[in-house]
Amino acid sequence: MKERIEMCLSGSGGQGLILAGIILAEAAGIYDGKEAVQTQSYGPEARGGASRSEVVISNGAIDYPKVIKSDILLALTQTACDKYVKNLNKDGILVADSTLVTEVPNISNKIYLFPIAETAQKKFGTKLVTNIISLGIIVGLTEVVSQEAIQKAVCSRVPVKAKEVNEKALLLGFDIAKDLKVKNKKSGNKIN
Amino acid sequence: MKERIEMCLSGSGGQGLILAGIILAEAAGIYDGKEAVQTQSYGPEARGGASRSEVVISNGAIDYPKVIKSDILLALTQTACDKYVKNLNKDGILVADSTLVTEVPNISNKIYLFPIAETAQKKFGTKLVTNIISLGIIVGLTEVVSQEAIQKAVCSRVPVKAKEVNEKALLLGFDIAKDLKVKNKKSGNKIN
Amino acid sequence: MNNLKKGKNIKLLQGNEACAEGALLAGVRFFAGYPITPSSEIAENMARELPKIGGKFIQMEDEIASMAAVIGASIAGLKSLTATSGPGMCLKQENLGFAIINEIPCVVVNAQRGGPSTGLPTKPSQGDMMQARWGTHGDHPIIALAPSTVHEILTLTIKAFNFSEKYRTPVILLLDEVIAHMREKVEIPALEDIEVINRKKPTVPPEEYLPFKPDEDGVPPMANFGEGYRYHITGLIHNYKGLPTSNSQEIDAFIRRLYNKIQKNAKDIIMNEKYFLDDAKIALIAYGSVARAAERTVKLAREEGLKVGLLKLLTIWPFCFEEVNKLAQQVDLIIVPEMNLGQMVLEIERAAQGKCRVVPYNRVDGELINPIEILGKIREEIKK
Amino acid sequence: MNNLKKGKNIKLLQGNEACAEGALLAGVRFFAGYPITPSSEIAENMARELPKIGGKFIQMEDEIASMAAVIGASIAGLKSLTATSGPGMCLKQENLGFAIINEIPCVVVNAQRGGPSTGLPTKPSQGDMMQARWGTHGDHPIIALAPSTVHEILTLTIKAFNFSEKYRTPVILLLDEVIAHMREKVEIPALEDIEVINRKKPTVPPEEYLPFKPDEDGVPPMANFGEGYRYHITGLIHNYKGLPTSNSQEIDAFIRRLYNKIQKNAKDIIMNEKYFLDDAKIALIAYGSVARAAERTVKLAREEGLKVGLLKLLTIWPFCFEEVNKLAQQVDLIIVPEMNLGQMVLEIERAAQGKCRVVPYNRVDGELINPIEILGKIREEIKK
Amino acid sequence: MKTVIDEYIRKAMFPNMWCPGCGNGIVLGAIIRAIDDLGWDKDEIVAVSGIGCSSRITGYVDFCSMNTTHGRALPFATGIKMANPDLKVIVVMGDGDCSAIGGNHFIHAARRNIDLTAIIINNMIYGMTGGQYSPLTPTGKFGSTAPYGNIDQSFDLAELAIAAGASYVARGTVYNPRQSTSLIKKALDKKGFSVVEIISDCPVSYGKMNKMKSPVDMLKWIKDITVSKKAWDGLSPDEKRGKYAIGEFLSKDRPDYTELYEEIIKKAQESGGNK
Amino acid sequence: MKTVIDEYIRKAMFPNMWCPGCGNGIVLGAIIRAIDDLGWDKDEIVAVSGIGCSSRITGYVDFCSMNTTHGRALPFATGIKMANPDLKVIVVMGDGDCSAIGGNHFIHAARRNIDLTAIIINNMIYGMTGGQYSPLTPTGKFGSTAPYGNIDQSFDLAELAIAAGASYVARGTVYNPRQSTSLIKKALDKKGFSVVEIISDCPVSYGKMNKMKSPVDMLKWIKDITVSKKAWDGLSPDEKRGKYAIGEFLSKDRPDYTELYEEIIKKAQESGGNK
Amino acid sequence: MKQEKLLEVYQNNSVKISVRKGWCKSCGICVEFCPKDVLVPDNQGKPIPENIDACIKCSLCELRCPDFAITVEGVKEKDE
Amino acid sequence: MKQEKLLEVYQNNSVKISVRKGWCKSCGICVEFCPKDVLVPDNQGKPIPENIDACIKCSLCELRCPDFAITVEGVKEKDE
Ligand SMILES: Cc1ncc(C[n+]2csc(CCOP(=O)(O)OP(=O)(O)O)c2C)c(N)n1
Ligand SMILES: Cc1ncc(C[n+]2csc(CCOP(=O)(O)OP(=O)(O)O)c2C)c(N)n1
Ligand code: SF4
Ligand code: SF4
Ligand code: SF4
Ligand code: SF4
Ligand code: SF4
Ligand code: SF4
Ligand SMILES: [Mg+2]
Ligand SMILES: [Mg+2]
Repeated sequence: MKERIEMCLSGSGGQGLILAGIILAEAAGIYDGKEAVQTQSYGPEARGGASRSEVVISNGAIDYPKVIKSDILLALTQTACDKYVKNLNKDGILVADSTLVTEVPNISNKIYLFPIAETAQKKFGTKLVTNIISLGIIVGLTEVVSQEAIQKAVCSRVPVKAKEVNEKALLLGFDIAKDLKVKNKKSGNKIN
Repeated sequence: MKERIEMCLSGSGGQGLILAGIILAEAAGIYDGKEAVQTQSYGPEARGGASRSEVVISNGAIDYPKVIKSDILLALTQTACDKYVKNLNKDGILVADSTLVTEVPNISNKIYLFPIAETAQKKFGTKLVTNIISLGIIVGLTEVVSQEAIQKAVCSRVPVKAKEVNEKALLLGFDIAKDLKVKNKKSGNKIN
Repeated sequence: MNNLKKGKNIKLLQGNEACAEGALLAGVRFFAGYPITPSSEIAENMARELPKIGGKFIQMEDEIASMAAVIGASIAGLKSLTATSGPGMCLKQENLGFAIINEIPCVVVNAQRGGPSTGLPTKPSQGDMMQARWGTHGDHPIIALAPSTVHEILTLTIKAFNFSEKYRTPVILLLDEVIAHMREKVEIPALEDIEVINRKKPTVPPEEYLPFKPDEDGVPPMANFGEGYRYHITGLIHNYKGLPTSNSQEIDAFIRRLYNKIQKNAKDIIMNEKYFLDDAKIALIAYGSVARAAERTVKLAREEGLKVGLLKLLTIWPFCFEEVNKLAQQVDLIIVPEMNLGQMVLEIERAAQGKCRVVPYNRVDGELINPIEILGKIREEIKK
Repeated sequence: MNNLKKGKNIKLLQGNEACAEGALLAGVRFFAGYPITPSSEIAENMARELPKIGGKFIQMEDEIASMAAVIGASIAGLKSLTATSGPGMCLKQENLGFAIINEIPCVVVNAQRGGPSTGLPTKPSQGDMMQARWGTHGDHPIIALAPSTVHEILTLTIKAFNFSEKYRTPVILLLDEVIAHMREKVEIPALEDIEVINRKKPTVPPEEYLPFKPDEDGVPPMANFGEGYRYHITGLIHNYKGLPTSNSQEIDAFIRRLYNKIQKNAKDIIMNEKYFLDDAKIALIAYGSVARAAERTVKLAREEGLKVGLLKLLTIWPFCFEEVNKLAQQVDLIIVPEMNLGQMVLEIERAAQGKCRVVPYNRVDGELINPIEILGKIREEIKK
Repeated sequence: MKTVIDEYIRKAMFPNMWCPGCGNGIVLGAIIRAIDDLGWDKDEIVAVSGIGCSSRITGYVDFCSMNTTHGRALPFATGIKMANPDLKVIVVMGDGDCSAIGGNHFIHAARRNIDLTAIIINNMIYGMTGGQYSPLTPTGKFGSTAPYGNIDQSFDLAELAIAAGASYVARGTVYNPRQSTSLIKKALDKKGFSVVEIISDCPVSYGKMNKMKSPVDMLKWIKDITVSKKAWDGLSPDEKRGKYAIGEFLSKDRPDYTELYEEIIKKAQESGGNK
Repeated sequence: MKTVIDEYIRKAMFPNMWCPGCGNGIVLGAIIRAIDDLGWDKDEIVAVSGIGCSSRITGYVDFCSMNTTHGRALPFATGIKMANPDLKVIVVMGDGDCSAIGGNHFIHAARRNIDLTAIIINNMIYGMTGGQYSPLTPTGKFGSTAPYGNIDQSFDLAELAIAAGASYVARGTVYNPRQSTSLIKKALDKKGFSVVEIISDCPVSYGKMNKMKSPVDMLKWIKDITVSKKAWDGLSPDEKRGKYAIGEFLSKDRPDYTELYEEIIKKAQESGGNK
Repeated sequence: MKQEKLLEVYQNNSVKISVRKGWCKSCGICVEFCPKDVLVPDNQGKPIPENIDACIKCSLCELRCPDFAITVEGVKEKDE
Repeated sequence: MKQEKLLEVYQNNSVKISVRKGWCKSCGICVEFCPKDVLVPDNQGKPIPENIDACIKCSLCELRCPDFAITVEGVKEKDE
């Protein structure tokens, strides 16, 4: 793994991306024993517009706390995807919601598309777990943190009542990741 | 006359010394065509304690506006006299109220003593004109401004109703000054 | 009492009176304030004089409200003044920032008294010089003027309004208790002899008006509320339309333009006077009532054969960096007498860039510095 | 959530959370505040945690009242905190001056956002650095600290209270939106490993107590209200008894003592960190979140073989004049990246005294300066 | 589709920045409809607000408009009105804006009886900053700074306005938009200082912390806690607890401040003052 | 001569700094006598004031005392009381101090019902700064900033305090020192926020501008313009104009803020909050 | 973006109900409080006047919509 | 200064009236409002209980004195 990994989780206010970032950082920092920083754009955007949560994970001390070039980009809306894809590293990967991001950017990166929100709604009856499924996918795909760590982090940060459903959502994410990896291998870059 | 004359009118709050200073400055500045500045100590003293009004008159432009060493000191209370006499020029003169300033300082200056407040009360039935009588005395003694000028200045600054009595008070001051001069000639320095 | 209808005129005016008089001559028609020593006479004069000429005076519930009302009145088209002292100045800071960011002309008088806190309400000080520059949060420009005679109070009050209208910015007039309460003979110019500058109005029809789009001079024309130009004003960083923006480029351009409209016009704004500086080897730099002590010191020093000169500042902010820098190359020593613990001297040190010695002379006991002390300081420093 | 009963502990904390945590560890038992972005989480954490340990939280009607309540609570014996951002900072200025003149320990957090005025409420800035020094009127000293990591927020909050209690003075903690809202892994020290300083109490009986008579260190012992020492507190300049004075000597001595108790202890108060400065020919000087960008820049520059080092300030005020002065003699160039139009750079210019080039690098568009830009600036300046 | 609303808004600013179901938009509609009813000219209206979600209203209306500093809308408006009494000045404030930091300006504007219309959008919380309790948060309710329930007693803004000297005082709700429009219209039409408090919903900051996450829940709650002024007068103190009267509480005629100032001008021009 | 007063004052500060006949001294006497009646220990009392002639009172009493900033005495006192609820905190303010710049703190202290006693010395003017009109200057009277007569309507502080939520509200005068002492005593004794306004004379700033230069004239005037609460209730609105009711207006028992906060502490220690 | 500003118009002989979909935030207020249950939410939660014939033109949906996203107009003669 | 702190004591069988002359500011309040016209001003305006026998010990002079300059005590036995 690279010394320093930069992640950008983007979408719109209300999709729970700040929480997702916190969980990722906590997984890395507390449960995997690395260093971790989470920041966010905290704008008027927060009410409806584009929203962004950034996580930097490193084995050593973290100086600059924000993303310079992201290694991993999660995009849960078209606007967010359009805005932040510019800042994706050449060898970085993009994970996007395939129903919400309809115009997939024409880039040479690894792109993983999946109807995350729709799946959340279908399987759990609520879009609220979209963020956690996304986390599962990212971790499943990249192992940026260990699966154990992310599991613990999810449990520690979501309300007690919601623990079970969130754990399930996370595991679902892992599964989706597996599938996506396979598909990706098969079809090269762009995957649906 | 000296290029620059510095005057200090001192006493206690309520004795009208600020107004006296203003009148002097106006007499010099407006009616005698000189330059004039009036300043004051504007302290908690204003309620009861020592009060001080300073006037600087000059034929040319006035740079420093405050008294460095006074050429003329009016003292209407003992406290004021004690406090400000230190700052009297060697060849400056002291005009003091003889009933209110009982311990006359032991200095080599010209000293003119007169029961000004008592006279005001006796002749005009009010101590309110003490300040104007004092002005009359000072101008009578020193000609620091012309008698005409001070007369005009008094009239322009006191309320219409009080014009007559103040004019009379001023003239009384002139008369007192004449007497004091004569006495001073006769008896050398300290005069009663 | 006010001079608007008469010609040139000689009067014995109190400093605060002269400020009011100057304001009326500059065209001020609104005053909002809250009394505080040593500024209250400005309010009292305005309360008496304004209605005589159809202007308005209002005493607000505090200094915050006063600042707000002054800004409101200016936007609605009246030249507006407020006056206070240190504690009130603190309270005005937030709304001062609002006036700056929305480029609303107005003048704020700070008749300085001893601080910090309630301090010495009836004694003079120059302790608020840096506050004038930095009191309100965030990056912003400011213009601050400091007269040292009653006559200058009158003329600089007019100047303050002129700068304020010309550059669409609040201007601070820094008095001190000595000159605010001092009475001095003043020659009041006739109205027709005074240069009065008014805000630039839009020349385009309302549909095309962009209230925060600058002309070439960096200053946008200003439509008053109620003149048919409907637009928005906000304390948020805004675009040409006056609407909030979170676009980095717009933000950057806005903040820098705001700053530069003053900085780039510094030449026009910076005013100072030089006494005996031509051949000086020692320079005094001073402003406000202290400058008058310094002026006398120069005379006394010259009598002793000392090559002392004075740079008297009328404009405090923007600071005359270049002038001082040049001076530092000319003289061996700059002495900076101030009625504070050393504020302007910081700027002077910066400007001198180590090219000459810069020595503060400070007094913070509530008394005006006198010429003799400064002379003493000169003698002491020469020996070093 | 708070750490008072447990030992050392590792957590992912938000900057504002760490500030609250640090305050509780320092012994804070009172918080008064008024919400404002980006500081509100400090209040929210204190509202939740304080009552758990018998402390008190109160949301006041505004920032003025919050500052007043904090001072009152401190006088009555509780270590007290308040937190705000630029607009609120403006409002606190008057009472901040009261705390200074009466030497009341307390800490004021300013989580800086873009200004001036309402500005950019959710974006970071370092625009209030000079306001921290000069915001309240009159001559006064101030201590201001600026952390750049969440861990430093925690430790400097404790330091802030320690300085505040030791020197009997309000301390300002300058955060910026980036670090206030950032979450970072933090090792929270155990209570027993933390140095906590408490105010010096009088050792004399009440009849002999002079509340404003300093000990040799310039700091008077402080009796809390209600402890049997009856005395007076006033915002007027006061004598040893705490009663108003208009005696010039007493005034002078008081103002200078107030200033010197900080200035003379500057060595104890000034904290900074040096990265690769030993052999540096180019120095970056930075603080807050920008210091982290600068740190990275140093690494990147060193990779390119450029002899770049960093002086990271933890104490902003009093300013480390001498350190910078020395540095200016060592290096050829100092670059000062700031999220403002250039504030700290003014002090650095002053301290450099022309001994090396001092170049600002500023960003005011609401975005954090990044390492690459600073590197670019270095390359650009080297060419000059 | 072209509504009366469209005549008065800055369309480019829409959709607005408020959360789904936020009552601010309902109040905005009520204000616009009231103005339209009165037939006022857009050029003679000035809308002034403080800071808060509610205060963003001024950005949406096509008048001269001003989003000032937190709590200070009324003194800004006072300056505008004094300078140009022909302008019709409407002031929109949040509950925090008006009654916390702005409380003093509120009572002083009422005391002076200056001809302004103050519309307070009372969502009982600091919406914009994330749900801290306000001086109008009901006792016992939760806020992000009241995690154990609010112990503060809340103001009755209407009573306060009356005690301070206002000329017109009323209260409406976003659930009752028609009544609100008519109260606002009367207030706008009244010379002197007029006050209309509109109880509004903030599902995101207030609702979330008080078990009413959806706008619909909030509107139902608002319906439940309000009773008409008439009904109110018949309630016992116990029954009144937790409830709000809505309707018109005061309407009296007194000269406003700007009229009185005209008298000052007359006197000054005649006499030269008492000095 | 050794009076009860001497027990409670800082003798070295006398004679006091007030003008001859200034009512501040009379109020000071009334406060001291009330405290003496209650038998309070000097060590448990804190006296807090703002800025003004009246606020100088705190410099004369031998308690822990504090002369704060203009208008802010109440929030300072709130901090003190919250930090140490055992202290008895008395707050003395001028009319300007309390109702102009300090108006917001006044209504908020009342709203919270925090256990402080506010004594407002109402001389109807800004005494210290030289006679500018205050929010309590009667309409038509003169001030140095009201040279043509004051057009402002003045607050009824008592009504305001009641509307804002105070527990005890009364008004006395310096002409009636005995009644004032007893009202102050009751106020001090009351848990919660209590308010006593004392109508006082300022011959130098108010009197001079309103044709009552002597303290005696002013006291006579105060006598003339005040009527007992009972008599007041029988007056017609016309008869009430220009007059002031004196006596007790409200006295109710409610838990004060510091008591309620103790509940919060209990809850927090039991539960850990709702988060 | 274009799609977001979409205006949907529903109409019968007596009433025309327009929904500015780009402004509607799916808050559910109009649907819930329509006295005649005229409105139902579409899959995005935006109102569809499924029951338009029941509409009594009370305008409450319009007056309560925080986003000026629904309007109700009476239809007099021919609609143009 | 010493003189200013002068305490004057006036007394008959039943009442002792003390005037702290150094604190009295000659405001005239005690004199004017004494219900029994006990007090008259001296040449400085400070009170003298010329009419001490009329004193009813109502204490109003004491309570109204802004300067704590006059006190009224009942005399019981021998005064010491
Ligand atoms: C001086 C100052 N203090 C605090 C803030 C932060 N602030 C912005 S809006 C707000 C309160 C919002 O509540 P309210 O007025 O009720 O409006 P709402 O958002 O609920 O509509 C606060 C505290 C500020 N902008 N300025
Ligand atoms: C922030 C601030 N504004 C203004 C002042 C000036 N000031 C001092 S006392 C005062 C008013 C005094 O009036 P009041 O409160 O009625 O007290 P009084 O002197 O009449 O007893 C004012 C305006 C100040 N000290 N601080
Ligand atoms: S936070 Fe509340 S008040 Fe603000 S926009 Fe959202 S719902 Fe409306
Ligand atoms: S000015 Fe008025 S209030 Fe102040 S001390 Fe004199 S009489 Fe009393
Ligand atoms: S107008 Fe009334 S009945 Fe018709 S859809 Fe709207 S709310 Fe329902
Ligand atoms: S009320 Fe308006 S915003 Fe809400 S669902 Fe209906 S049309 Fe959409
Ligand atoms: S006690 Fe009463 S009767 Fe006796 S002197 Fe005093 S006021 Fe007069
Ligand atoms: S009331 Fe007091 S101060 Fe006034 S005259 Fe009588 S004794 Fe003297
Ligand atoms: Mg609200
Ligand atoms: Mg008063």
